[in-house]
Amino acid sequence: MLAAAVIGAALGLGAYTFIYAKGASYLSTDPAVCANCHIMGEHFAAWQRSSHRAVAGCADCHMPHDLIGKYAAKASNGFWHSVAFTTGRFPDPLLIKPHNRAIVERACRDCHEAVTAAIDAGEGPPPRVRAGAGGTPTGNRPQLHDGLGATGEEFSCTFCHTYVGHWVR
Amino acid sequence: TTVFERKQEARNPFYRVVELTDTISDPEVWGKNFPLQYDAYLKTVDQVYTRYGGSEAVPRTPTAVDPRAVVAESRLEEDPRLRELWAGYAFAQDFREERGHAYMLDDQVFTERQRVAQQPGTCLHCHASMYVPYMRAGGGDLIKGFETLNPMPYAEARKLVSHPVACIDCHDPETMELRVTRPGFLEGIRALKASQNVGDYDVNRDATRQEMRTYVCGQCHVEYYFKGTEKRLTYPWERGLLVDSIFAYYESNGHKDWTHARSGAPVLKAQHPEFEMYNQGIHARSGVACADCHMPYERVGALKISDHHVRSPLLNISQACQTCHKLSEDEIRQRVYTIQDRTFEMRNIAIDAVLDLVRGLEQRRADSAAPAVRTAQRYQRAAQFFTDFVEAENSMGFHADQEAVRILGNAVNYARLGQAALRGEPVPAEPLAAADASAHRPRPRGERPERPGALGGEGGGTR
Amino acid sequence: TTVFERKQEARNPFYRVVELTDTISDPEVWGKNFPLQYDAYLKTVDQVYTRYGGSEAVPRTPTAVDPRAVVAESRLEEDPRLRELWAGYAFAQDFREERGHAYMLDDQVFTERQRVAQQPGTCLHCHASMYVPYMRAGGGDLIKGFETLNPMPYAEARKLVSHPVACIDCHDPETMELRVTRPGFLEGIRALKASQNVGDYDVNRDATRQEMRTYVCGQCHVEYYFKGTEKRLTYPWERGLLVDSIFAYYESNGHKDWTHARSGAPVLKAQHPEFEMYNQGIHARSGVACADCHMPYERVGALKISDHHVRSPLLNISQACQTCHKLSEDEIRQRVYTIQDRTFEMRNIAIDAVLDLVRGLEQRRADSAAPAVRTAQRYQRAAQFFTDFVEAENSMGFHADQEAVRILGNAVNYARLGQAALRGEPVPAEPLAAADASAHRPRPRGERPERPGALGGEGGGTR
Ligand code: HEC
Ligand code: HEC
Ligand code: HEC
Ligand code: HEC
Ligand code: HEC
Ligand code: HEC
Ligand code: HEC
Ligand code: HEC
Ligand code: HEC
Ligand code: HEC
Ligand code: HEC
Ligand code: HEC
Ligand code: HEC
Ligand code: HEC
Ligand SMILES: [Ca+2]
Ligand SMILES: [Ca+2]
Repeated sequence: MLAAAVIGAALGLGAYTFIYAKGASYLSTDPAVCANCHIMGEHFAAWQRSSHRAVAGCADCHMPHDLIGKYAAKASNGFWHSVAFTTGRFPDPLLIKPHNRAIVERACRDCHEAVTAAIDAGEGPPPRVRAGAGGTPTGNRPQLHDGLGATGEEFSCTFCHTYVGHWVR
Repeated sequence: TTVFERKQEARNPFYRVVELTDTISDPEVWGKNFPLQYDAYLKTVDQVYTRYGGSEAVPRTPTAVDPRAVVAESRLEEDPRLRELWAGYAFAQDFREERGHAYMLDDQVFTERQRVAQQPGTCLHCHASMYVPYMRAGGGDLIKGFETLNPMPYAEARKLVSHPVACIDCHDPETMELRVTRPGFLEGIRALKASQNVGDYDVNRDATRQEMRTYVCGQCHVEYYFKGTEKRLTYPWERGLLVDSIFAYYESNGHKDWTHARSGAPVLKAQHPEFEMYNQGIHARSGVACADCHMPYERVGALKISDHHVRSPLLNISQACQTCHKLSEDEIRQRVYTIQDRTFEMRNIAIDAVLDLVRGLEQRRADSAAPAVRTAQRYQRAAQFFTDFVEAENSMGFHADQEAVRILGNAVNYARLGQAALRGEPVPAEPLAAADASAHRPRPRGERPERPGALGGEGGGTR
Repeated sequence: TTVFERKQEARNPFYRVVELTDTISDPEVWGKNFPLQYDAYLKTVDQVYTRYGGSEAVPRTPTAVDPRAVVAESRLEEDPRLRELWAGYAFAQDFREERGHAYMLDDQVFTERQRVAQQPGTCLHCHASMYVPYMRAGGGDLIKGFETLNPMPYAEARKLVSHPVACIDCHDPETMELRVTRPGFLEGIRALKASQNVGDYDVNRDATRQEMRTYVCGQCHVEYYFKGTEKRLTYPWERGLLVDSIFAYYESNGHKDWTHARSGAPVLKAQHPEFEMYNQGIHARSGVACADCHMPYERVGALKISDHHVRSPLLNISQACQTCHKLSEDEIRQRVYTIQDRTFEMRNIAIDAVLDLVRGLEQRRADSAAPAVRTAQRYQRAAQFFTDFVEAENSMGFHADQEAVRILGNAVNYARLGQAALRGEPVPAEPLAAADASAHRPRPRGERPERPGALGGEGGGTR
C-alpha cells in the first residue's frame, strides 16, 4: 500500500517533469534537447567536439536502432531520468547503466559492422564465463563486460573507443 | 562464432582459398586465406630500435657454425657487468637484445649458449612452431609429445621443427579463434588458478576472449625452469606471479640454475617475465591485453585487422596507444621514457650492489662453510634473482613501473643485508623474511577499521 | 524542489549580501555571500581515517598548556623508529598525523615541538590566515610584512593572527579569482622558473587558471627551511623540484636542520613535499590539479561548485575520481592501496637501512674525525633526507608512485654505501655521484640515434 503510494507519487512527479522538462524530447533525436537537462550539458559540449558530432547524435548511440526498442528505451530512460532529475537523486558524475551501455555497443556495430567484420563476431553466443577473476586482466573492470552479456557481444567497442561520443575527462 | 560465420552478418572479408587443417604448420599456406595478417607477420624481420627496445641490426660475417649475416646487439658488450653477474653461466658467454619473431629459431640455434652448454629439446617449446611436431611425436597427444621432446638433445629435437612461431600456434584452423597450444602455459596457469582456489582450470575452455589476447603471449614470455631429469618445462607459478612468490617457490624446492663462479652461491637467472610483470601493472588491471599494444588493430582498406607485425609499440604509437590516450606521439613516448629511465637508474644501482656483495663473498671463498658466508650467499641468491627479474623483463619497467622499482629496491636491500651478514652482523636467516623483519614494525595502518563515522573535533574554523 | 526552481537556480549562482574587501579575514563574513562554500569549509573539522590518510580523532584530557580535547594519532607511537631517526630534533618529541585545515592554527600552537624548541614567527606563514596580518605589518607591503613577522618570537607573532587559512588567502575578494598570497611560494616558484630560463615570473600574472588550482595549495604543501638569522622562509627550488635537485641545493649551501644526536651527522628533515612529489607524477603530467581531487566539483542543486571540504579523496571517490575514471569506487580504492602498500613496504625497509647506518656511526663516535666516518655521515645525510622525503610526503606514494619508490631505493643504496665507507671501502666522496659512479657504466642506451630506417635481416619467417 505504502509502496503503491510511493510509486503513484513517482508517477505523478515523473509525468509532470516528463512534460515540463521537455522529457518528451527523449522522443526526438535532436541532441540539443538532451542538453535540455543542464546535467547533460557537459556531454553535449563534449559531443560537439567529438569525432561523431557530424555523423551521430545522442540518440544514434543511446537509442536502439529498431523502432519498438527505440521508443521503449526512450520512454523508460526519459521517464526515469525525469524522476531522477526532479528528485535530484542520481549519481554525480553520471555512470552509464549496463543496459544502456549494451544499447550503445549495439549502435556502434550497426554503423561499423563492415569495418569490424574481421575482428568482431557481432551477435553470437554469450561471452565465455570467466573462471576465477582474481588478478586476471578483465577481472578488474567489471563494467567492461556489464551489459555485453545482454547482447552477446564478445567484447566492448567502448573499452578502446571511450572517446568517440564525448570525452568528459 | 567463427570468422566465417561472420559472413552472414557482413561481407566476409576473407576468401577461403585453401582448406586449413590441424596439421598445417606452414604460415604461407594460412596466408593464402589471410594475406593481410601474413604480410604483417613477415615484417617481424625488420630491426628498428627505440631507447630501450626494438633491436639494432648488427652485421657480421657468417661462419660455418653461425651463418647469420645480421644479429642483434650484444647486451654483454653494452654492459660488461653482466658477465660478472652471471659468471659461470652460459649467459655470460652470449646474451643479445631480442628481436622479431622471424628470428626466434635461428637465434636459438646459433647462440653461443648452445656451444658452451648441452641444451635439451625443451628449449624449442618457445622458439618454433611446436603444435604439429608435439602432436606428431605424441601420436595425437600434445602433452605426450611435449614429454617426448623435452629430454631429447637439442640438435635431435631441432630436426623435428621447421618454423618460428606460426599461425597454428595461436589459432584454431577452423574457427580462427585464439587458442593456447603450449603445455608449459596450460600447466602453469592451471597451477596459478589452483593457488587462487579455481580448480581444474582449462584455459582454452575458461578464458575470456580478452584474456586470450594476453594468454597466447604468456605461452612464452614468462619466467621458467627445467624440472628434474625429464627436463620438463615448468612455470614457477604455484604460489603466484609476484617475484616474491616465485622466489619463495624456488626456495621451497631448492632449485638453482647454476653455481656462481666467483661467490660459490647457488643462484638463479630470471628470464623474460613479461607476463608476470605485466600482471602487476595498471594496464593488466585495466583489462588491456598484450595484443592491444603489440598487435593493435589497424585499418587496412575498408577493414580493421590485428597488426601481426608484433613489435615495440613505440614504433607504432598511433595505433598502439592513441586510441586510448589522446596525447601526441611525442608526449606518449616521453611518458614511456620517463618510466624507463627511472627503472634503468635503479637497475644500474642494483647490479652494482649485487656485484659488491659478490666481491665480498669472493674474498671469503676459503671459509665458504662459515654460517655467516652461507647466509650471505642466500642473500646474493635473493638480490641476484630480484635484480634479474627486472633486467630480464623486456619493457624496462613499463609493464609495471612502480613494481619494477620496488623489486630493485628490495634487491639493493638484500645486497646490503648480505654484506652485513658477511660482517657477522645479525640478519634474518631467510632473505624473504627481511622485508617483514624490521626491528620496530609499525602497527600496520591497514589494520585500522575502514572509515568509521565522521567525528567533529573542537575545530577552530572561525576562532 | 521542482525543475522550475532548478532552472532559476542555474541562472544566478550567488547573492551578494555583503561587500567584501581586501581587509576581511573572517571567513564567516565571506560565507554570507558564499554559504555553500563556507559550510563545506567548516566541515574540515571532521576526522575520518583511511588506510594511510585522513586522521584518527584521539580524545585527550585538556591541560593548561594544551586545551585540545581531541588530537590526531601520534605517528611516533605508531612507529617508534621515527624517534631514533630524528634523534635530537623536535620531531622526535611530537609528530602527529595531519588533519583538517580547521585545526592548523591550534595544532601548531600546542604541539610539544613548540616547547622543546624556540620557534620563529615564520611558522605562521602556513598555519593561519596571513594575508591581512602581513599587509598590516608591512604597511600595505606583503613582503615587508613577511620579513617583519619571520624573526619575531612565535608567541608574539601569534597574537597578530586570528584564523586558520581563510577565503582571503586563496581568493581575490572582488573577483573571487584564485590568487597566491604567500611570499614563500611567490619567491620559490620564481626561483624555479628562473632555473627553467623563465625570467621575472609573477605567478598571479602568469599562471593559468588550472595551474592556480594547484599553486594555491603549493603555498604550503611544500618542503622548506628558514634561511639565515632573519629566519626567511625559503623553498629550496633553485635547481628544480626533484629530491636530487633539492638535496644538491642543500649540499651547496651546507644547510643542516640539526645534528643527529646518535651519529653526530649534520642532517636534514624533509617536510610535506606534496607539491614537489605531485609534480613528478602522472596526474601533474596530465594537467590534473590538487583541487581536482581534493576539492572536486560537486553538484549542489543545479550548481556545480568546488567542494571546500578539503580532505582525502578516498573519502569522496565518486566526485574526486569517477569523473575521469569510470570504475567502481572499490576498484579505485584498491588501486590506491596497491600503490600505497608498495610504497609503505619500501618506506619501512629504508628506515631500517638508515638506522643500521646510524648505529654503525654511533659505535664510531670516538673517531668521528676519521675521513671514513665523515664520508659515512654524508651518506647518512643523503639516505635520511631521501627516506624522509617520502615518509613526510602525505600521499604514501600516490602522488608519484614510481618516483616515490625510486627515491626510497636510492635511500637504501646510500645507507649501504655509508656502511661500506665505515668499513673503509672506497665509495664516491659525493653521495649524489653514487648513482652515476657505477664501476661499469653501460653505454647509455638513450644516446643511440632514435629510430633509424627499418633494415630487413635474413629472416627465417617461412623457412
Ligand atoms: C558515438 C557514440 C555516442 C554519441 C553520439 C553520444 N554518446 Fe553518450 N555515451 C557513449 C558511450 C560509449 C558512453 C559510455 C562511456 C563509458 O563510460 O565508457 C556514453 C555515456 C553517456 C552518458 C553516461 C555518463 C558517462 O559519461 O559515461 C551520458 C549522460 C551520455 N552518454 C549522454 C550523451 C548525450 C547527451 C549525447 C549527445 C549530446 C551523447 N551521449 C552522444 C557514446 C555516445
Ligand atoms: C529530463 C532531463 C533529461 C533529459 C532531457 C535527458 N537526460 Fe539523460 N539523464 C538525466 C538524469 C537525471 C540522469 C541520471 C539518471 C541516473 O543515473 O539515475 C541521466 C542519465 C543519463 C545516462 C547515464 C545513466 C543511464 O541511465 O545509463 C545516459 C546514457 C543519458 N542520460 C543519455 C541521455 C540522452 C541520450 C538524452 C537525449 C535523448 C538524455 N539523456 C536526455 C536527465 C535527462
Ligand atoms: C549513426 C552511425 C554511427 C554510430 C552509431 C557510431 N558511429 Fe562511429 N562513425 C560513424 C561515421 C559515419 C564515422 C566517420 C566515417 C568513418 O571514419 O568511418 C565514424 C567514425 C568512427 C571512428 C573513427 C574516428 C575516431 O573517432 O577515431 C571510430 C573509432 C568510430 N566511429 C567508433 C565508433 C564506436 C566505438 C561507436 C559506438 C560507441 C560508434 N562509432 C558509433 C558512424 C557511426
Ligand atoms: C582493443 C581495442 C579496440 C577495440 C575493442 C575496438 N577497437 Fe576499433 N580501433 C582500435 C584501433 C587501435 C584502431 C585503429 C586506429 C587507427 O588506425 O589509427 C581502431 C579503428 C576503428 C575504426 C576505424 C577508424 C578509421 O580509421 O576510420 C572503427 C570504425 C572502429 N575501430 C570501430 C570499432 C567498433 C565498432 C568496435 C567494436 C565492435 C571496435 N572498434 C573495437 C581499437 C579497438
Ligand atoms: C599498455 C601497453 C602494453 C601492454 C598491455 C603490454 N606491453 Fe609489452 N611493451 C609495451 C611498451 C611501451 C614496451 C617498451 C617498448 C620499447 O622500449 O621500445 C613494451 C616492451 C615489450 C617487450 C620488449 C619489446 C622490444 O621491442 O624489445 C616485450 C617482449 C613485450 N613488451 C611483451 C609483452 C607481453 C608478453 C605482454 C602481455 C603479457 C605485454 N608486452 C603487454 C607496451 C605494452
Ligand atoms: C612461441 C613462443 C612465443 C610466442 C607465442 C610469442 N612470442 Fe614474442 N618472442 C618470442 C621469442 C623467442 C622472441 C625473441 C626472438 C629473437 O630474439 O630471435 C620474441 C620476441 C618478441 C618481441 C620483441 C620484438 C623486438 O623487436 O625486440 C615482442 C615485442 C614480442 N615477442 C611480443 C609478443 C606478443 C605480444 C605475443 C603474443 C601476441 C608474443 N610475443 C608471442 C617467443 C614468443
Ligand atoms: C618459456 C619460453 C622459452 C624457453 C623455454 C626458452 N626461451 Fe629463449 N626466449 C624466449 C623469449 C620470450 C625470448 C625473447 C625475450 C628475451 O630475449 O628476453 C627468448 C629469447 C632467446 C634468445 C635471443 C636473446 C638472447 O638471449 O640472446 C636466445 C638466443 C634464446 N632465447 C635461446 C634459448 C635457449 C638456448 C633456450 C633453452 C635453454 C631457450 N631460449 C628457452 C622464450 C623462451
Ligand atoms: C603470437 C600469436 C599469433 C600468431 C603467431 C598469429 N596470430 Fe593471428 N591473431 C592473434 C591475436 C592476438 C589476434 C586477435 C584475436 C582477437 O582479437 O580475438 C589474431 C587475430 C587474427 C585474425 C582475425 C582478424 C584479425 O586480424 O583480428 C586472423 C584472420 C589471423 N589472426 C590470422 C593469422 C595468420 C594468417 C597468422 C599466421 C601468418 C597468424 N594469425 C598468426 C595472434 C596471433
Ligand atoms: C585499451 C586501452 C589502452 C591502451 C591501448 C593503452 N593504454 Fe595506457 N592506460 C590505459 C588505462 C585504462 C590506464 C590506467 C589509468 C586510467 O584509468 O586512465 C592507462 C595508464 C597509462 C599510463 C599511466 C600509468 C603509469 O604507469 O604511469 C601510461 C604512461 C600509459 N597508460 C601509457 C600507454 C602507452 C605508452 C600505450 C601504448 C604502448 C598505452 N598506454 C596503451 C589504457 C590503455
Ligand atoms: C589525482 C588525484 C590527486 C591529485 C592531483 C593530488 N592529490 Fe593529494 N592525495 C590524493 C590521494 C588519493 C591521496 C591519499 C589519501 C589517503 O591516503 O587517504 C592524497 C593525499 C594527500 C594528502 C594527505 C591527505 C590525508 O588525508 O592525510 C595531502 C596533504 C595532499 N594529498 C595534498 C595534495 C596537494 C597539495 C596536491 C597538489 C600539489 C595534491 N594533493 C594533488 C590524490 C590527489
Ligand atoms: C611551508 C609551510 C609550512 C611551514 C613554514 C610550517 N608548516 Fe607546519 N604544516 C604544514 C603543512 C602543509 C602541514 C600538513 C602536512 C603534514 O603534517 O605533513 C603541517 C603540519 C603541521 C603540524 C601537524 C602535524 C604534525 O607535524 O604534528 C604541526 C604541529 C606543525 N605543522 C607545526 C609547525 C611548526 C611548529 C612550524 C614552524 C617551525 C611549522 N609547522 C611551519 C606547512 C608548514
Ligand atoms: C586553500 C584554498 C582555498 C580556500 C581557503 C578557499 N577556497 Fe574557494 N576555491 C578554491 C579553489 C581551488 C577553487 C576553484 C577555483 C577554480 O576552479 O578556478 C575555489 C572556488 C571558489 C568559488 C567559485 C565557485 C566554486 O565553488 O568553484 C567560490 C565562490 C569560493 N571558492 C568561495 C570561498 C569561500 C567563501 C571561502 C572561505 C569560506 C573559500 N572559498 C576558501 C580554493 C580555496
Ligand atoms: C595556509 C597554508 C595551507 C594552504 C594554502 C593549504 N593547506 Fe592543506 N594543510 C595545511 C596544514 C597546516 C595542514 C595540517 C593541519 C593540521 O594538521 O592541523 C593541512 C592539511 C591538509 C590536508 C590533510 C587533511 C587530513 O584530513 O589529513 C589536505 C588533504 C590538504 N591540506 C590539502 C590541501 C589542498 C588541496 C590545498 C589547496 C586547495 C591546501 N591544502 C591548501 C596548510 C595549508
Ligand atoms: C581530471 C582527470 C583525473 C582525475 C580527477 C583523476 N585522475 Fe587518475 N588519471 C588521470 C589521467 C589522465 C591518468 C594517466 C593515464 C591516462 O592517460 O589515462 C590517470 C592515471 C591514474 C592511475 C594510473 C597511474 C598509476 O600511477 O598507476 C591511477 C591509479 C589513478 N589515476 C587514480 C586516480 C584516483 C584515485 C583519483 C582520485 C583521487 C584520480 N585518479 C583522479 C586523470 C584523472
Ligand atoms: Ca628487443
Ligand atoms: Ca592526514
